[in-house]
Amino acid sequence: MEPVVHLRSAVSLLGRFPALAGVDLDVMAGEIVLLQGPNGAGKTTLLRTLAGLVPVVSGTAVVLGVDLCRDRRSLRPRVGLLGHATMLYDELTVADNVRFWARAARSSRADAEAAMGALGLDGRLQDVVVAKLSTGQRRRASIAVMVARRPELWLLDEPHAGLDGEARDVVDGLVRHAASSGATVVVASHELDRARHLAGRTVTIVGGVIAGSGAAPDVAVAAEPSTLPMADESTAKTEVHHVP
Amino acid sequence: MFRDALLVAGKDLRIELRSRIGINQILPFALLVLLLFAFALDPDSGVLDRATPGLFWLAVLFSALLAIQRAFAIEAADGNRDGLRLSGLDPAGIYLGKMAAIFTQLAVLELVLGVGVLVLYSAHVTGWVLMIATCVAATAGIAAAGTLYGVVAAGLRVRETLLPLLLLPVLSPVLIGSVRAFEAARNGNPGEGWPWVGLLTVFAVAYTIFGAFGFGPLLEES
Amino acid sequence: MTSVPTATAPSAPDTAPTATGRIGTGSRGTRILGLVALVGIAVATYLALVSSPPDENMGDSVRIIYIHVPIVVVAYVGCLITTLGSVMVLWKKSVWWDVTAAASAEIAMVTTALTLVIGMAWARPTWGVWWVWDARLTSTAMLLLLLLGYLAVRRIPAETSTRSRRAAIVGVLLLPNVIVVNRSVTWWRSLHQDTTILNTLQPKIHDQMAFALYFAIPVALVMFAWLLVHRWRLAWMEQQLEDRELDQAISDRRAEAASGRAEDGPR
Amino acid sequence: MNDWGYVALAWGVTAAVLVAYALWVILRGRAMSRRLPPEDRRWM
Repeated sequence: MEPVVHLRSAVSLLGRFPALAGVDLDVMAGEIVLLQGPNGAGKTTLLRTLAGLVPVVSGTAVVLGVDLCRDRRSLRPRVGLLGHATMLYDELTVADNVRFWARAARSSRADAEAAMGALGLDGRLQDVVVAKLSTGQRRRASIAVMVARRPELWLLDEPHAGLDGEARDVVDGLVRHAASSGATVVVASHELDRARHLAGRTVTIVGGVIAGSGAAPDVAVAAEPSTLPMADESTAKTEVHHVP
Repeated sequence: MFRDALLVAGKDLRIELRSRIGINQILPFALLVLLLFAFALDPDSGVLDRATPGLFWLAVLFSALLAIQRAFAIEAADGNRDGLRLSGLDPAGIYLGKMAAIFTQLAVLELVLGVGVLVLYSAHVTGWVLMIATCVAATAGIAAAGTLYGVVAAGLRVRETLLPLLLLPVLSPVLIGSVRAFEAARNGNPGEGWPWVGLLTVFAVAYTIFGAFGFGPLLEES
Repeated sequence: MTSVPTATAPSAPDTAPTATGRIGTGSRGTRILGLVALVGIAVATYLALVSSPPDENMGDSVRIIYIHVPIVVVAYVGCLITTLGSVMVLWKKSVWWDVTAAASAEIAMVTTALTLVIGMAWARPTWGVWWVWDARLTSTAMLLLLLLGYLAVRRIPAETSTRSRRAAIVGVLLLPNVIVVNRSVTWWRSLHQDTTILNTLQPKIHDQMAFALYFAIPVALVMFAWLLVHRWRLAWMEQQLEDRELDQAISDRRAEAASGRAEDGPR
Repeated sequence: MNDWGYVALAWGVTAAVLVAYALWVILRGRAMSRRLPPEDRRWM
């Protein structure tokens, strides 16, 4: 089967800084992959590259069958990115925001309502302007936008940050549900305990290259970075675990 | 494309209605400019009366700069530019939508300014048809060029200074054309004004077409 | 995606390349071109300032025309090349044309500014004022502003392909904007008065004067070509240096990953 | 100022600006070429 994400020596720039300095990565359909690594390792840029936001300047990059070196536009509507920014309009209400982005992605109004319901944003909260929401509520609205767009590939950058325990469980539930219904998920997280329960496989990125990959419980996560396995083709490809 | 344009225009106008930046800040600014012109040019000497069409359009042009900055400031907030790029909206649709929203705001602004000019400068008006046609064509041109250069400058640290430098020279034909057409209408020979409306229309159409193609590549750059 | 060369080939050891061979932007071709330009300029100056007679109406101030017109031609050709280069960047994603457009726009900016100064120096003795709201003068002033805007866009720091595409869209509009501005200003002024340089110059142009003028134009174009080649090579080297620094940054980052120490750099 | 004064002004300014610009290009080109190996300067 063709992988959903297929990167070979992919280089991406942030301005003139090579945030990705040659990444090799394969992710199969239905997988949930945990992306970990120190600050500045390139996690966020990798997710933004996979979303088709950051150009790949050299190497191979195919996501959902789209060659990112040729065409990034047709990929983007099929991808959901939950980043540090909420991508919400402060002046609009929660419902306005979710409906606007859902309609832009050609999802139905029912998708928008269902997404708001799933994140507890129905009722009184949906008519509140985003500027007046708390950080956690904004975060939930942002997740609702992503769910409402019904993406095939979920890219989550620190999805648990700023959420309380209950909301974290909701997010985990949504991710599992998405993966079981065929979507693919890549999660970058510092909250390794929680994320490892979720993920079937862990990929470590250091200094803009993949430094190791393995089944979630096997990787020496909190160890000294110098003990991490070196990047090479064999480790990047091995141990693909599917989540039921 | 037009579906996307409607969606974006609706969103932008809804934000303007909610935030009231246009009504609370840009409109007062335009009226302030009218007052300042009156201070600078002695109202009793007749200079103000003769200069009225030019002053009206200068006020519109300066306010348009603010409206265009504002239209892209709402996208600059919290990663919304990324949101637009990820959204799957057709870039030409986004361009037309933002242009339509700016057009609508400027049209309202011109209406209020027009009333302000009538009252404050006690101008008398003839040639309504020509004036309205001029307003529509000129505003479309300002919105079309403004949206295009607005996205060039958007997201840059130097945007506040770059946008006027890029946009105002480009809009100088619009200023000339609309002022001459207004003068022709006021002087009671609309025949002299219609060729200017033609020029304004050509400008607006050309910029709209080019903008619809050029917006996509420009939106890509962050 | 266009300009960055194969980043997978790290140019590790030659971080401080010491240039061998000759230094500078010159070559055999440019030296010949430069020589031709210098000789041409000397002859054109002699024709314009010494051998040609003063004009019946304008007197000696006609000698300003012999430098004014060639400089204007250079400015217009520069704008033309900038717009052409911008079209090619958008069409073929060509780096070569991007550098050409940039180099040519800068020369056009310099010559347009000169055009205005020379024009004013001619207007003062001829019309008695430094500036008139003549269609040509006004639209040339707008041209200078448009060029300044284009160069300002070019100076914004960005990744190479980003910058070239952004500049190209502004550059494509350069020539159409000049034409529209010129037409509208001409149309505007034609309602009021009718003084243009050509009308003042038309009556009885002396053979020797015509020759001084027509000789100076190709000379100016040769000089433009010489400047353009040198400016082009300078811009090309600046771009090469940026690419080189990028290759270096990529191999640095790889080395950082290999040694397992990831510092908190920009994300 | 007579006509020749304006002629001198026009020619003088033009010559000065063009020489200054050409010098800037040449000198910057020389400085830049020291930092690049010859294979990036194929006109040599």
